[in-house]
Amino acid sequence: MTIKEIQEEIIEEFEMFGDWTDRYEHIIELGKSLPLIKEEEKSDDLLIKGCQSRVWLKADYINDKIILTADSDAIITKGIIAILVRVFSNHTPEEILNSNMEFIDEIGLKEHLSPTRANGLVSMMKQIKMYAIAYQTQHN
Amino acid sequence: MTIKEIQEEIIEEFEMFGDWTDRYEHIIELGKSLPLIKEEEKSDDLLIKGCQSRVWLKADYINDKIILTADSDAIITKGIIAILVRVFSNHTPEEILNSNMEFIDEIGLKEHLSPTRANGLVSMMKQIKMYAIAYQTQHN
Amino acid sequence: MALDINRIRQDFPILNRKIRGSNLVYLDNAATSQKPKAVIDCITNYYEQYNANIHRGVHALSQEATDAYELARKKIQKFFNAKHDYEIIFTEGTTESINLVASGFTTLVKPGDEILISQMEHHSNIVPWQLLCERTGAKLVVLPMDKDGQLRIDLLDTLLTSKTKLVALTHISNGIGVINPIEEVIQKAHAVNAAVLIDGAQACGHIQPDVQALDVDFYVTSAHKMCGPTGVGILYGKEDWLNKLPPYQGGGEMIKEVTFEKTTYANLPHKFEAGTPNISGGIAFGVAIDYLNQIGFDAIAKHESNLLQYATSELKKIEGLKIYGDVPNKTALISFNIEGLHPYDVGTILDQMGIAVRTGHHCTQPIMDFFGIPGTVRASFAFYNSIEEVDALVEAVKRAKKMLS
Amino acid sequence: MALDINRIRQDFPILNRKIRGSNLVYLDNAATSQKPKAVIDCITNYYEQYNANIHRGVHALSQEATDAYELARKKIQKFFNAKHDYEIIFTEGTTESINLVASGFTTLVKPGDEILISQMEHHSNIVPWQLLCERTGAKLVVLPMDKDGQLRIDLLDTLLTSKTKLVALTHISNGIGVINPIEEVIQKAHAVNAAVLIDGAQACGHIQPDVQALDVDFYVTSAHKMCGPTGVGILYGKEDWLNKLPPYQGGGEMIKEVTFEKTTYANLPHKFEAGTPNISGGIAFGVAIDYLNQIGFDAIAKHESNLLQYATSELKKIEGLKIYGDVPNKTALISFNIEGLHPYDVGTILDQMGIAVRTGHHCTQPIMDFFGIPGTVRASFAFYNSIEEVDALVEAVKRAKKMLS
Ligand SMILES: Cc1ncc(COP(=O)(O)O)c(C=O)c1O
Ligand SMILES: Cc1ncc(COP(=O)(O)O)c(C=O)c1O
Repeated sequence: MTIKEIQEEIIEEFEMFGDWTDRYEHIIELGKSLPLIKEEEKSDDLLIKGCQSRVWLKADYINDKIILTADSDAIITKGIIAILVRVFSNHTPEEILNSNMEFIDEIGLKEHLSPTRANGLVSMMKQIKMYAIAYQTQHN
Repeated sequence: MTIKEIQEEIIEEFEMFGDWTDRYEHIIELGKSLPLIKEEEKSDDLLIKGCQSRVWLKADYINDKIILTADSDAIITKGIIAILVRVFSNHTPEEILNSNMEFIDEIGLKEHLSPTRANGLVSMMKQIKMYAIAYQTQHN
Repeated sequence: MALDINRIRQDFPILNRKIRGSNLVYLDNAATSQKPKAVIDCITNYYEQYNANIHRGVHALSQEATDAYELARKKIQKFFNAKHDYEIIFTEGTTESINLVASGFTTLVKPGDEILISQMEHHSNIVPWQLLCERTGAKLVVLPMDKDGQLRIDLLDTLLTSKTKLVALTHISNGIGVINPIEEVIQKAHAVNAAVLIDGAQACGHIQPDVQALDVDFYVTSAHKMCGPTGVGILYGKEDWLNKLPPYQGGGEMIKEVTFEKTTYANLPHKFEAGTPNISGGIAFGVAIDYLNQIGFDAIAKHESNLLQYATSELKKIEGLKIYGDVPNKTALISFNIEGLHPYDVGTILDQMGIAVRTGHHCTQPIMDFFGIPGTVRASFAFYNSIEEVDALVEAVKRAKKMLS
Repeated sequence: MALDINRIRQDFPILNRKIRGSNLVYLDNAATSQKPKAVIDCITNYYEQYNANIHRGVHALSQEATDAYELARKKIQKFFNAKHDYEIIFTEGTTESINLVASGFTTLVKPGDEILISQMEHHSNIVPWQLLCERTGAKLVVLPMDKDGQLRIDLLDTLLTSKTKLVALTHISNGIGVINPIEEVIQKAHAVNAAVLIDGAQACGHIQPDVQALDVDFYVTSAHKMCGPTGVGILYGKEDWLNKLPPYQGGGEMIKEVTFEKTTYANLPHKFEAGTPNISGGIAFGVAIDYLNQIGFDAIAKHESNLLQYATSELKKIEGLKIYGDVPNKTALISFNIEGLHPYDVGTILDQMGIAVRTGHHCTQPIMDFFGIPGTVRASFAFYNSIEEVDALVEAVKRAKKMLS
């Protein structure tokens, strides 16, 4: 599936939810379901600091695709990370660089990606695009 | 006449005036009529600086009374000075210290004695009271 | 006399706000207070009726604006019981006030001298002193706290020495709400000839400090935490101290005469008030003080103490909820965490229910480091908060706990 | 397209004021501009709807306030055509902006280095550099003006040397209205590797500077002179320069991490924005810019030029009236004296007729010293002034002259 398609799939999933409770319970579920990075691997160079919650991000380059692994100490942040990884991981740098994040608004999570919320998500998204640029130049 | 009496006399005089034009023409007249301090006597130690206009003030002590001479480079300031000299000069330190300046309000010139107008008049009034205190202590 | 909360709440237009359909429950008063209509109207009235640049203008508007601004200074003087109105310096807020003093001490301390602060200071009362120490070679000394969140006053006698030049201490901790025994600190500091600056940012919306009774050398606060507008605050300083400090910023207003060879500075307070100030802000600060006085600080204290006690006892019933700084002498501010839950998550869920609390380190990282936590959830109350709002908070915390566990 | 002055005047509530029974004729715009309803309403709306402390808050109000504040920064960025929004630093105003840069240069200059300013600077663009020179042993060099009130640009090549580290120059003189050829100065200063700070306090209500086209290093201005509120302004700085300068004030917001051992600073713009800012002021500044854009700077320039020409030619008909800085390239500001009359007297009489002008040295004592006068009467216009108001001014000046002579 393309990034766009995955985003549409997620939008559809979120349309099922009646109110914020359902939406957040789903995000919390997502956050709980995957311990994305093992404690012992959470080294400082993977760390992206927001002042509210911390985010760890790993980006590997396998078969021309960027594979993302990420984690956070806050469960809601982690839930949103899970969504972002599902959307952006396993795509080529070009695909990532040509994509946008407007779907986040459509699933009612816009506020979490505000640069002023300081939860690390914005820096994480910036970092993902930086990796994309780095791998793109490296392999061109 | 006491300070109070002179003040009442001035209030009466000003009641004659119909509007601000008459009032100000009178003040300007007062300002013009007396070159209170000679140019060559305007030394720096007599100078009180407002940032809008300058005021020179001399206070002599003769026969237990304070004799004031004052001047300004702005004619309206000078006119008001003439009024103040008429009121406060030739009185004892006690009389000066026991008096107030509320009559200025009643003759419609209140704004000129605002500490924020920076025309030197407020500093002049302070200085007059300081002289009064100084002469009082000196001769007690 | 008990406060008529319903009537008071009508003074605050924002309290009618809905957040995602819920009534706003504003419990972030330690970050900034809300503003009564009188303060908002004062600003409007200023701009609609007599906006002008102040000092030195001879036209009517300028005089009106100047008189109003200087009247505000007098109201503030009276509020703090300062001896002279010119001991009240208008600043942009607490942070600028502290920086002004810290900058002024550059020439007053030498290598080896000490500046004593505490472990529970706001960053605004840490970083300016660190910068001062960097500039001068003075040493920053820190008075620690105990596990309850109270200052180790017992260590004062050891830490205060003839090297101590200044003690900078918060009146009330914005991180955990603890009220510090500043009287004792001031007395002991003066005994070694150290000056004392008290950071009153968290205090002045709740209690009324008497700077002469305290005998404090500098007291600083922000209007926006006491029902006033943003962008204005004050530095109170004893006349002698203010005369000792060099000017902070250069500009209009703060000079007596300027030539390229030599500039002489104006008298207090103007020496420290360079440039066009926040005129509308200063005037509205005065109105905020009128408003607080009219409500009455005794009544405020009583009501806030009720809120605190009720909220504390209700929150404590929630299993796994831990309050930091749960001591008798504190203001109506509750900083807490729920075992296993991240404060950011709790705050996010509360927000969904219209409940505004702050989460994070509250600009007091050293406190968080001390407790070994990433941050707390902080509910901070004002006199216009109601008992019903406490209930809403408690319910919401329970629900957040359930959702997140 | 000509401005519809009558309609525009309705946007400004204060223009309905009566002063002692006369209509207010506000010609003190160089001191501070009046505010349109949109700006006043923005402030009210902020306090009634979404007042909260900004940055880092996770609750809705905090997010709304932060978004509005950051949107204002973007509007300002666009207005000045800055490359990045983080090159716009919010300050208390022009004076603070200049002090911030002057303080930052403390570590960048050494004894013998030179700071070049001009003879027509506002005290706010003199004193901070004098203080810098005192701190560092650098030398203050002054570019003189000629008897018409124009800078001696011909001396630039002599005065700019490899010792010149910074040139601080006003875009437009608040004392006499002359517009300086800043493009040429910037180019020549860069040729000797000197940085350039332009004081735009008098410019931005009348013209729209393009900081990238100018290639200026620092540009500063105050909101209150461009239809915005008091207590807020900006420092534009090129990213490289802002990174080179150390932080100015210490406090909340401007840090990344604080421990007592070591504090690391936040990225731009926060590094320079310690403490709670003037939030309502910043947001309303953005609205002021919207308003000015909507009126349009071409139309503003055209109308103000009409006012200037008409007022100049009418005033010149008064015998003994002398205009300072009566040159082609100037803004709608007329600084004058009448032979034998003190400016304070003239201003006082004008005020009686409801005409608000400024008298005195306008915080530019060196200009007054240059002309050997105690001060001037200054009538300064804005786009909302009408031709009829020029007539009122001229009539009033004639009357004052008659009364005082
Ligand atoms: C040219 C110039 N520079 C600086 C300033 C100082 O601006 P502010 O008082 O807003 O800081 C002014 C204001 O009068 C000015 O006209
Ligand atoms: C204890 C304390 N000190 C200082 C400050 C800084 O105040 P401001 O941001 O108004 O400058 C605050 C505000 O959060 C505070 O709570």
